[in-house]
Parts: sequence; structure tokens; C-alpha cells
Amino acid sequence: MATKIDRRSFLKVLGLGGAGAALAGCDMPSYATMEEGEEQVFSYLAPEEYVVPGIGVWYASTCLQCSAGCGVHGRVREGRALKLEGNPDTAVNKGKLCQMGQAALQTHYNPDRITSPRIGGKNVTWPEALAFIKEKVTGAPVWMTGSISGHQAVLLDAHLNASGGGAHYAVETINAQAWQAACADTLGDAQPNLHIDKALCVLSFGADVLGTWVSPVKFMADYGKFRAAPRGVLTVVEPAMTLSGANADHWVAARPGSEAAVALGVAQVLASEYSVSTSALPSGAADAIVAMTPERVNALSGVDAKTLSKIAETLMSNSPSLVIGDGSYETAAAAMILNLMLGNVGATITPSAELVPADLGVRSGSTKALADFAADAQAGRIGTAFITGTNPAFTAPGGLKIEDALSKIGLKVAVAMFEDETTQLCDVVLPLASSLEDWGSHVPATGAGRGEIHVQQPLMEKLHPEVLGLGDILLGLTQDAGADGLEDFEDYYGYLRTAISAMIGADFEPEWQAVLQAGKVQAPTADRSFTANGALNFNVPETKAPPAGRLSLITTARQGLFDGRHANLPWLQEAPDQISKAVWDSWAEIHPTTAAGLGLKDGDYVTITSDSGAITTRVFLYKGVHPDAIAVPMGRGHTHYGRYATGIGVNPLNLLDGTADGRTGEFLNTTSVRVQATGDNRHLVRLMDVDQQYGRKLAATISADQLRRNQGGA
Amino acid sequence: MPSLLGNIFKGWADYSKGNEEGGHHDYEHMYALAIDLDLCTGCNACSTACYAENNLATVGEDKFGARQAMHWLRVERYFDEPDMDKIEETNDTDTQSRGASFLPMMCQHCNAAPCEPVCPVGATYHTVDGLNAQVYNRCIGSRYCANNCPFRVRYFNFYDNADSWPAPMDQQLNPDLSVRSKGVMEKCSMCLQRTRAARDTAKREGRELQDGDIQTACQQTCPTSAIMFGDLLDETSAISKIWKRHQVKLGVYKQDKENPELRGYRIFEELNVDTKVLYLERVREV
Amino acid sequence: MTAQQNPAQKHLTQEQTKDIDENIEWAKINADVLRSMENPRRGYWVAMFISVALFSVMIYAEVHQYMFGMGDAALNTSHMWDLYISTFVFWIGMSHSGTLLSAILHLVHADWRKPIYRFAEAMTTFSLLTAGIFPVIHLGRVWNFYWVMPYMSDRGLWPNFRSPLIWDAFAITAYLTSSVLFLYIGMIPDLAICRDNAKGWRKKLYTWLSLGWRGDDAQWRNFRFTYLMIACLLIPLAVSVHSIVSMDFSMSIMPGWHVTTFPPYFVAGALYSGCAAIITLFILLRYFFKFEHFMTMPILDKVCKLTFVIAMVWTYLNLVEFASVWYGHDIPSKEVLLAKASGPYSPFFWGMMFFGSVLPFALLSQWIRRNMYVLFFVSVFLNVGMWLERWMIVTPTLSLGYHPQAFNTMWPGWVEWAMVGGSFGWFGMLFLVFVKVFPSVSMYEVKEMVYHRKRTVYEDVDEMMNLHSGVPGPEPDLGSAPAPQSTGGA
Amino acid sequence: MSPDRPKRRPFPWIRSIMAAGVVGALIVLGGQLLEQERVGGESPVTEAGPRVPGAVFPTDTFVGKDVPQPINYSHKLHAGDLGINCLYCHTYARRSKVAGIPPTSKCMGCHTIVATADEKPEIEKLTLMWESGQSPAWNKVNDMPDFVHFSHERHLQKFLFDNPDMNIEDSREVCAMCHGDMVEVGVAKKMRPLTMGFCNTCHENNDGPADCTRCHK
Repeated sequence: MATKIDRRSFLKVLGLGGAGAALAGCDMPSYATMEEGEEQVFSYLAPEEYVVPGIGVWYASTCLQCSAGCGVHGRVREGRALKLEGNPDTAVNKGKLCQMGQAALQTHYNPDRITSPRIGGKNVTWPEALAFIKEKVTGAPVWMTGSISGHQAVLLDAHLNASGGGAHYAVETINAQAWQAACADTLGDAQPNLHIDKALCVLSFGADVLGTWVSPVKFMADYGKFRAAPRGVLTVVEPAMTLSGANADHWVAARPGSEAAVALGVAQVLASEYSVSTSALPSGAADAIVAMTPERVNALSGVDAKTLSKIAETLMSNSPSLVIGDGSYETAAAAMILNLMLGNVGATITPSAELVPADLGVRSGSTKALADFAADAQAGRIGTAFITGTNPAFTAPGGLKIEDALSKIGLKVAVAMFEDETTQLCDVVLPLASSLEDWGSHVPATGAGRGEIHVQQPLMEKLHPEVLGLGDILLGLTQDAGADGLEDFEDYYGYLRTAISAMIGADFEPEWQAVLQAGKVQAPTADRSFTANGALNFNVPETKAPPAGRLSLITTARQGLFDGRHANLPWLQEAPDQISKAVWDSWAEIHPTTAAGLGLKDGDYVTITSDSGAITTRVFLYKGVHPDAIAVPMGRGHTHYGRYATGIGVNPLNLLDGTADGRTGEFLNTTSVRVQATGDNRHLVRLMDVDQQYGRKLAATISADQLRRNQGGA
Repeated sequence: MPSLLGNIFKGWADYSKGNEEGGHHDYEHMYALAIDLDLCTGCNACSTACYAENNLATVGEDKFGARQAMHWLRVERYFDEPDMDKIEETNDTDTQSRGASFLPMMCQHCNAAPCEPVCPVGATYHTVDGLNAQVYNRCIGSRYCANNCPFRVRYFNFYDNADSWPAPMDQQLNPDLSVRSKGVMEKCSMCLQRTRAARDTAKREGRELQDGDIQTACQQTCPTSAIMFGDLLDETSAISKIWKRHQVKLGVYKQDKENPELRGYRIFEELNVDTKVLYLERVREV
Repeated sequence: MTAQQNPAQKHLTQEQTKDIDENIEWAKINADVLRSMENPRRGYWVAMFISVALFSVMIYAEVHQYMFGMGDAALNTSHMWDLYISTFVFWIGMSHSGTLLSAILHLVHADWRKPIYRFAEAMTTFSLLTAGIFPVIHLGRVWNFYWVMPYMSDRGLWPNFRSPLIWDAFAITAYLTSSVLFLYIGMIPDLAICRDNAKGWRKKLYTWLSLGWRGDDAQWRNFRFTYLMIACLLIPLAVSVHSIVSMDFSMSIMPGWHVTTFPPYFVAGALYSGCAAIITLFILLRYFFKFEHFMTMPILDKVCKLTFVIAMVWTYLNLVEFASVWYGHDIPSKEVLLAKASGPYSPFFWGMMFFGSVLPFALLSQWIRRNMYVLFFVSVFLNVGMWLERWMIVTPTLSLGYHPQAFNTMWPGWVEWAMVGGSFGWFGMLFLVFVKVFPSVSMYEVKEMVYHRKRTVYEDVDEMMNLHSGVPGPEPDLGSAPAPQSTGGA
Repeated sequence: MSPDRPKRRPFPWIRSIMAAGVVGALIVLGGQLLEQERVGGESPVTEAGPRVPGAVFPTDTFVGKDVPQPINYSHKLHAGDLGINCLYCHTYARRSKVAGIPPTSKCMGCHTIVATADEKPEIEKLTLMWESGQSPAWNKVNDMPDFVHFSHERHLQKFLFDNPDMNIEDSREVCAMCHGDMVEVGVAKKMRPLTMGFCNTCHENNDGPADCTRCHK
């Protein structure tokens, strides 16, 4: 042997001699996997006291995956955010998170993040971008954002006032505007506190309380208490099954848009059979109830008299109850009428606390704002538009023709984390920091914490050095526009810290650290009381059975991809849909009898055409949808949104013709469509191909009477 | 010589004792779950939290369709209610009037696990904490364990799923457990890394592990608190109370409850695999 | 001396009435067998090319699987095993008849096995070598396959002795070594003959391999004793190997697998598919090497009858399994049985039932047993039936099972088909090399057979003519038999 | 058998097989004895009593490679001659899985006063790094594979803090169990194989946990 055999290689030869090395790259005995000097370790320079390598530290922050604004604890180790959990101290979610919250990590670490400012698709530096904007600004700039609150909202208003008083359009596709309008009209308080946990019966008309409505994690926690002994009864009336419908004791399929008729029908049954007085109702309500006879309800919604009386009987035998309605103003108003008739106001509906620093309040987004923006743009009243936190080009109904509305705007600036359909149409794109690397303060959607404002702090260093937080961008723009009083803040952190210290009345480090540890700060609130007021104008839509070959399309929302903003997160694309269990693609839910009528079987492709667009997707047959409806969940069908979303699924929002609700101006999420089979079929990829248990005791069910008999056994 | 041969003789003692008393070990803990199906809304937060905590790979539509996905905890959804106690209105009405029933299904950590005796290299075994552990370095991928699992909750790395974490998404990987390479079987470990961290903390503070020290990722994020984790050997723990209240005992293949109408049950109990996840029956108004 | 032809046997030539023509000269035996080992002709190279082509496809598939993982074999969460394991059981099954012929029939002195036991034993060894590939390539991390062996590792780890896969590893390695030993020791006298007639590299090889065999009395006595001892040891080993292979399934709790009659059922299935393979190879060798004198029709008759009997035993055990499920209370097992018969795999299930249980009745007709072409295809389809049987044991159970979420119909991916096809190529390659390097018919055993047959035939003639018997003196001059030249061999 | 074959003694098959068997046995047993001696059994009790009271001290003859480091720091000087306690620099060993390389601030704590940059070229390199705010890239020597969960804290707790006859000044002895006597070494040299066999043997001798999931992540 030329080389000296040292002891180690002798043992290695000995070990290998017997067995003989198998294929290349085989796993040598544990000797060989030991490396010396291959990997490097960088020691700290001057570490913080509490930072110990190998031990995770939990920082409190806020989840911005939807407008509910739950409190979050993020686990950080060696400077990397690894896991998000709920913040136990924030009253909204009390330590819990939904799957969108868990996936916020992937929004932060997404490989398709925008990492530097761009003009016309070419990377530029921040000074160049700001100079370009300053040079190209024409007229008073306007802001289009999602729901926004806290100190960013204050800065946004400051920028708008300082630069010519442009308008602020808060746009949210999934919102509760109808319910807020109905509450404002009947109670004088747009966002009353709803106590599901105190109710013994909850009746929901089209409001997916457990899924996407206002603050799902809070309502799910209340649902947990609602189901504990004494067990509450959940009834849901909606055209297509949502997560709330799936958990209902009694799920009722109503023709799309006819929920108001059903609600008034129930009120009519209450008045006639249970002689519940309708005298104390706002004017216009009593005669609307009388007009809604069971036969008319059946004609409008397909819900028969027996179901109406069963709902009424449940309401009467389980009080206090709580009735929620959303989707159209009539539905919400009818639900509020039922609440007034049943005396729920004060029991399960209580006044919300009014935030004293009102300017921090939530500017809750609506689709009416999108309609106004489009109208103003078409009319040329918008010279410069800043767009952030929303994707109008994707979520706008086809009928709105948002593309050419945007083309009429001189300068369009997108402040975004990802390239999406809207940034394609914008001239300047500014890279936005993710929720895990930015400062901020947010007011949660429900007033559960009575004035609790959630603080957002960065969990780790910025992944990409060029990105800036929304607060910093607003502060920069406002200082450029020459607003007074903001000159001495060199970044948003300084502004936020001074503002919050002013709020808690102490400007010292320990108090500030206490706020950051709690992840929230208590803002002063004033109590509010309900004021009964005037008239309710009702025009219940005549929802008839659609003509042959036509169905009414519903764009359902799901807690996951939500309105499409989370389509670029692989965890949520691969998370099976709660109802159909489908992954990585869109589908159209249709009732088996309707499908039989159209000659469709599971997995057939159908083309759904409305007068403002057409989509082709596969059919999913199940009995959780009204026979006259075809439900396509929104969220997929992006044409430009990163590797995980582009070209996956179809976008039903483009099919909506944009008809607006009378009172609130919100787009209705139903439109009449033609459905034709395309003839080809491919198996819809789902978590499980079977919906039955084949007689095995897997998810067993018992009746509520059996539970009550064994109340001790719970 | 004594260290190696000794190992087999000493091992033989444990091994034979294991057989004599029907798989009995002297357990330090007996970790188990209890899931209330009436509280479970099927929102899938637990499954996504499991993806985040345990470095699960996302495999895309084709491999998901070929059933090669890695969802350690899957939330199943059924539309039928096989034994809803004999109500006259059966399920073939034309509307899904009683909603759907959801079932979070993960490894049941059976005490008489059918996957443990069949693994040729002993990569899966029953720990002294009563968990069915899967040692990723020892697994050679014979896959007999997955065939023998009646719940089909063992997932195999058919591919090297390294492309599930393109930079910078690989920074999200949890360093407390390994990222599995191709050819290795993996399954729900009941957040073994959290149990280990809690045990280290308890030892550092010089105290025994108490109930509530360990929260699995699914338990912590479940919005309705339907999932509960705990140590059955600790009489005072919440999980022991739930198992006792529903009169469900370990080690039997048929429960003899005084009140048979109690909601607690175990899945595939008749197979005598002695699962450790107690499900509480879903409740619906008739 | 043509026997009086009775009408029933009018088409039978003289040789087809007796197991072997006892007047055949020993030199002709040597000459015929040695001629079979001469340089191959074109047909041989065509067969070798096909085998090597199939095997290279297998190599490509294995490298692909090694690089990218098991996914392209279309395995999934429900079907973790498929063709790899069923083809492994098929090849293990093929190996058992070689042992049956060479060991069991040796003990019962059925000397009609002597001309054909050599290639049957070779088939055993090569199908074992083929079967041995599958437990290795079906592993997810194939480079750690040696962890299955109980070596003293510095990590202080042992394999899990309770796992049927470990028993498999021990059983197959034991069976492989013993069948190779049995084949080689049984061949030593023949190798001596080859040594004396070979030149060049063959001479060096045979000299080494024949271990200095001179054929003297002491060596024959030792040889006879050794051969008998190994035969006795091999029989229980053969039965236990396939019982252990069946325990891969019967030790599990899956419906359709944990059936208590699996060990005998698998052993019967093994003997059955092995005998079918013997018929196939019998016909091929007889046709290509013109061994009509040794592989005679009566011997083929006996093998066919033996195959039929074992087929019936297998059919009985198969129906017993179905009946025990049908009358049992295990609902999932009943579902699997019904799904086999009516589900997506039903064509293969009925194919198995036809080829496995109905087709053997064809072996009862003498016409078929005489007609080489028909019998060849019958034997091939018997084995197709047995391959389907293994597949129908593995896959339908995995496609159903207990949890409805696992219900899934799976069709093998291209990697699996490549491996299965490649395994036939590998077996073919081994067998083709064997027939050209080693004598595929045992010369000294055939001589033994001829010698004993001659003494029994002529003994009664001697008594009739009260000639001095018992001493193998010069043959009585009975007509045209030419005098044997004395050759180097014994 | 042709008579004219030359008389040649037949190849002694039986004896050669027997001999091969014996040689094979010797190799295997020898390998085991080497293994035994390498992994260490009862610790050779020196007259000054066991190095770590109440522990079976693993001995090993494994000698690792010399790994080049950005700054050739000397344990021999600091830990040996100056007698600085290991835990002074490797503070995280007491509280976390990893012992941690001391932050540059700790080095500069002394080296801005004692043996400053102008006296020692190595310190000059260190100070340059300190001023540029860039910490040195050390090459790992005692590197565990990524799938191993090894906690310094638990081992120090058992052998040092919970060990009544062990006082903190001799923490060097506990570290020597796995890292060898660092006092004779420059930056670092691997003195123990730190393989699974090594850890297993020590766990068996000192009744450490034998459960796979304690160390396998």
C-alpha cells in the first residue's frame, strides 16, 4: 500500500470487508458521517442578554391574514421566525389561530416576494422611485386599501389631507356591510357585540360565522362554549353549505338571494302561531312580515312551511337566541327584526364600546368603495392612486371593467408584497414588508376586548433589505407632502412608540417593553347605548326558479384561500377544502338532481358563462347546495400571482355582473349563468374519494336527547 | 465484547419480558389524546399547524392525486351518520339537513401497535412515554408498517421533497426535528420535540412534568379546544378525567361501560390494537 | 425389437413407451450432453440478447428509482407494496419444484427424475437469485439493506427479530446457499467428465470445480452419503422458506392477509408454479438440445401428472380460504373477497382462477401431454395464472382494508413493470449461461438410470435364459446395440 | 484414470478451509477487542481518584484532524496555564443545547486591556474583526449530525451541578469526558469519536436514557 494505513481506515476496511459496499453513496457506518471542519459556526458579536442559541424566544405581534386582527405569539430561534401561535392575552382569539394565521409564515418567507422598487418592471432604488412618483403626481392622490385601522390609518388620513384631500377607498370582498347597515338602522350601533356563548339557539342567514364572517376565531371559541352543556342549537339557512352550515344541527337550503324571504317567513310564523307582537318593530317591518305568507316563502326560496315552523319552534323553545343575517341588506334587516321580536337585543346583542381615539377606529372595507373608485376613475376624477392590501384587478366583478377604469388614472402606485394582477397594471411597485417584519397597531374587527388595540412588532430582521413597512412609506410620503408635526420622526417605529406612549401616559422603556410583551394596549372607551330609530325600507327580491339551462352562480368564501389573497401559500393550496376536500384546483358544487338534469357526473368539466365572463371547471356533486344554485368558491384562478397560484383553478368573481344591493351598494354575490357540459372528465383531486363510512364507526353521531339524558356524562 | 453482546443479552431480557406480559413495558408516561367531535368544526387549522410545526412537505396536485401526500393529521369529512340512534328520517333525504361530520385522523399511537413488530430494523417501537416512535435514521423504507396500519396514517417519502421549501422558505424549517429524506416513513409523533423540550424545562426547574406543560401544535391552535393531550398515568390530568368520565379503559378490545350511552369511543377498537385517541361522538338535534 | 404396437399407441414411437431406452450407450449420453455445451448458435444469442435487454431495462429503472425515489412505481399511502412483493413471492415459488424434484423424489427413489433434476435444481438457484433482488430494490433506502443482517454494529443495534421480513432474509439466504451447494455437489461427477473432454479455459475451470474427482469407490461412497444428507436437509428448508414468505402476509392484520391457511397454500402454490416452469424448460431444452433420448415423453407424462395433482391441492387450499372468509364474520375480509371477484381487479382474479384451477385439467388429456407446442403454452399460462394469484393476494387487500379513506385502486407504474420484466430477463440470462457452461442433464445419473433399467429388463430375461446375472459383464449380444467405446468418464 | 498422470499431492481442501475459518475468527475477535478498547469500559482509576466522581469516565484513543481556524486561539494558554473556567466563555452550555462559541465581546473584554492588538498579531486580527463588526467564522470540530438532539445543559446538570462531590471549578473534567483534555490543545481537536456507539456505551455505563427518541430528532 503506498499510503500509510492509519488505524481509522483499517477499522473502516475491516467493517466494510465483510458486507461489501453496496451502491454508490451508501450510508457508511457511523464513523464516516462524522465531519470535522466541514461546517462553520459564526459566534455572536455582542448578543442580547436573553438571546441564547438553541432556545426559542416568543414575541407577541398581530396576524394580518384577514381583518379580524388576532393577537399572535411568534417563536423565534437564531433570528428566524419558526412558528406562530395565538396570543393567550388578546381577548379576540385567546391563544387560538385559524389555518390562515398559521400560514402567515409562508406569506413572510414566500419565494415570490417583491424585493425592490420597480418602475415598469425594472428594478430601481428607493430614491429613484420616490423621485419618479413626486414628478409624475397629478392632482390629489387617493388611497385604495383593505380594511385598515390603528396608527397606519391615522397616517394615511394625514397623507391624504396633506396632499390635497384625496379620497380613501377601503375595499374588502368578504365583508359584513349589510349587517352593519341593518344594525345601524335598527340599533344605532353598526357593530354590536354578539354573544354566541350566551345564546341557546343561533340562527344564521348566509353569515358563515365559523368560517369567514367578521372574526371567525372568536366566534369559534364562543361556539365551543355554545356547544357545552346546556347545548345550544345551530340553524343555518344558506344557498350553499359553508363551514357554519356543515356544523349546523339543521341546515336549510334556500334559493340564492331568498334568505330575507325565509327570515320574514319565520317572523310571520312567530307572529301568527306564537303570537309574538310585532308592534315594537320599526315601521315598514310589520306589513313586510304580514305579506310574507308561507306559500310566498316557498315560491321565492323553495323552503316549505314545515321547515319554517321547525325553525320557529326551535327559536321559541331555546331562548335567548341570536339571529344573524348577511349577504344583502334585506336579509340583515329581517334577521334584526327577528332579534327585536324575540327580545335578543340586550341579552345576546349588547352595545359595543366606542373607541375614544376615534381616528384609530377600523375603516372597514366594502365592495361599494371599489364601485365608487371605478366610477371616479372612469370620470377622470383620479389623477394618482396608491393601492395596497387589496387586489382589485382580481376581486372586481367582471361587470365593473376595472382594467380600463385603472387605465384612466395618470399614476398608479402599488405598495405590495407580491406581483399580482393589480401590480401588473401599475406604473410603480413599492416592496412592502410582511406582517412578521413590520411595526403597526390594529383594532380587532369585533370589540371583544373593549378597546384593546393589538400591537404588531417585527419577529425578525427584514428578509429583503429593500422592503419598507406601510407605516414607514406613509410617514415618508406625508413628510414629503409637508405635513406639520411629523418632521422629527425618522421612522414609523418612532412615531408609533410616541403615539402609544402618549396613549398609556408613560414614555419609559419598561412600560413600552410591557406593551410589546402583552402585544396589546388598552385604549380608553366610552359606553354606547342602542337608539331605536325610524323606518326600514324593504324590497324583498323576487327570486324565482331560474329558466331551463340556467342556474344562479354563488361565489362562496372559504377560510383558507379567503378572497384569493392566500392563493400563493402552498400550505393553504394543499389544505383540503373544508367541505369538498379538494386541493390545488377549483370546482363547482352542484346538487345531484340538478347534475342529473344536465347529464353531469362527478368530475365532468362544465363551462359556466354569464354576460360578463366564462369559466370552465369540474363539478363536485353533493346535497349541500340548493338545486337551483351552482357554487364556485373564490380564491383561485389567478393569472399572475407567483408560482403557487398562477394558472391554478378559476376565478368566479369575474362572472359577477356587479349588481349592487340597494341600501349598502355592496355587490351581490349571485348572478344568473348558463351551464354546459364540455364532455371531458378528469378525477377531481381530493383528500378522500369516499364520503361514506361504509358501516364503520368512524365519525359517530348521537342525538341531542341522548346527550341531555346523560348530561352528567357530557 | 461485553458491550455489544451484553447489549443483546440485556436487550433479550427486555425483549422477552415484553412478550411475556403482552407487550407490557414499565411506562414513565402514557400520553394520549381526546378529541370532542361535537366541538370540531372541521376548520383544518390543526392540520396546517401540523404542517408548520413538523416540517411537512407540500407535494402539489399530481402527487396529492396519486395519494403520495404527507398530511400527518388529515381532517376527514363524512356525509353519512351510520348509527344515529334509529331515527325514522334516514339520510336519503334530498338535502344534507344535518350538515357534515368531521374527523381529525392522526396516528393513534396504539399500545399494541400492528406496525411495531413488523418493522425489519426496529425503526418504529413503543417508547417509555407510551408513544409509537418513528426513528427516521433507522428506517430503510420496507413500508410493511404502513401496510399493517388499519388507520393508514403512516406517510412515506416517495420522493425527495426538498423542492417544497424554495429559498427563503427553508428558513421556516423547525430545527427541533429533522427534515426527512426520500425513502423514509413518517407519521404524527404527538409533537415529540415539544415533549422533549418540556421535559428539559421540567428537569432544569427540578420538578416533575405537570399536566398542561406539553401542548401539541394541533391542541394549541384548535379554535374550539376540541383536542386535548395529556398523560393517562397522571390521575389528576384533564385527559385522565375525560377517559374516566367516558369509562374508556386501555388494554381491552371491547369497553363494558355501565352507561353505554356515554359519548367516548375508540376507532377500530375491535382490532385489539389498543389505540390512545379517545373520540367523543358528534351530537345533532334529531 | 419393436414392441407390438397396440392401436391406442399407434402414433407413439418406440421410445415413448419406456422412461428411457435402456440400450442407450453411455458414450452417446456423454456426447449428447457435452454437445449441448459447445459454442452457442444464433438462436442462443437471440435469446441472450432479449434477456440482457430486459435486464438492462431493469437496471435503468432501479437507477431511476435510486435517484428519484419510489414515487414513479405508482405506490401510494394505501398501496405500499405491489408488484415487487408479488413478483418476489412468484420467483420464490418457482424455486421450490427444483428441490421437490431433486431432493424429495431422490428420497423416494423415483428414478425417472434423474435426467431432468439438474436443470430443475438450476432453476431453483436462479429463481432464488432473481427473487433475492426484490427484497433489496423495494426498500426505500436501498443503501442500508445490510441493516437487515444481525452484524455486530458499533451502534449496538440489532434487527427486529419479530419481523417476518427478517425471517425472509434468513430463510432466503439459507435456502440460496443450500440450493447452490446441492446443485454444485450434485454436478461434481459430471464436471469431472467435462474436465476430461474440455480444452482451454473450460479445462482449467472444470479442473478446479471437479475438486480432483477420480470416480474411485471411496469418493462415490462419500458423494452418495453427502448428496443424501443435503437432500434430507433441503426438504424441510424448502417447505419452511415459502411458509415464512407467506408469513409476510399472514402475520399482518389486514383483511385477506391474516389467513391461517396461508403457509400450506403458499407452499402448494410454490410447488405448482415450479412444476409448471419445469414443464416449460423441459420442452425448451428438449427442443433446442435434442435431448429426446433423455427427456422422454413418459417422464414428461409423469411431470404433468405431478403438476396436475399439486394444482388440485392448491385449488383446494384456495377454495378453503375463500370459504373460510365467506362463512366467517370478518366483514372487511368479505368485502375484499367480493371486491376481488367483482371489483376493478376482477378480470385478473378470474384470470387467476381459470389459469390456476381450470387449465390444469388440460394436463389430463394425453393428446395435450404429447403435443409439445400446446403443452408449452399451457405450462406458460399456468405460470401466468400463478403470477396473477400472487398479485391478487397483495393488491386487492391494500386497495380496501379497514379505513375507507384508504380505498384506492392502483395500477403499477412503469418502474414496477420494468423491474418485473427485467427479473425474467435476469433469470433468462442466468439460465442461458448455465446451459452453456455446465451440463444441463446429469450424465452419471442418466447412466445410473440406464444401468438400473437394463438390469431390471434383462434380469427377467437372464432368469428365462438362466444366464449368470448381477455382474455387469459384457452385454449379451442381442442384436444391433454397438459396443461402447471406453471413454475417460466413469 | 489415465496412469500417466504425474503424482501430485491433491490440494488440501479441508485444512485450507479450517485455516481460513480460524483467521476469520481472529480478525472478527480482534476487531471487537480493538473496538472494546477504543470505546472504553471501566475507567482506569488513577491515584487521584476518578476524574468525575460518580461517573464512568469514557476513555478513547481517537485522535481527530487539525482543523485550520481563522484565529489560532490557544486553549492550552487560557484554560490550561491561566486556568480560566470553561463556563466563563462557553456560557450557554449551562442553559441550552449548544455550548456556544464565546461572542467576540467576551474576548475583547480582556484583550482591550491585556495582551492588546499591538502586542500580539492574532489579537490584532481579532480587534480588526471586532471593529468591523464581523465575528470570526470558526470551523466546527466536535460537530454532531443534524438529526441528533444533544443537550449540553442536561449533561452538565447531571455530572456537574447535581453532582454533590463535583465543584464548579473543575468543570474542565466534565468537559473532558467528551472533548478530551482541552488544556493540551490549540483551538480544538476532536479527542472522542462522538459516534452513536461511543454515546451508547457511556449511557450504559452511567445509566443514561436508552430511548431512541431521546437523541434522535
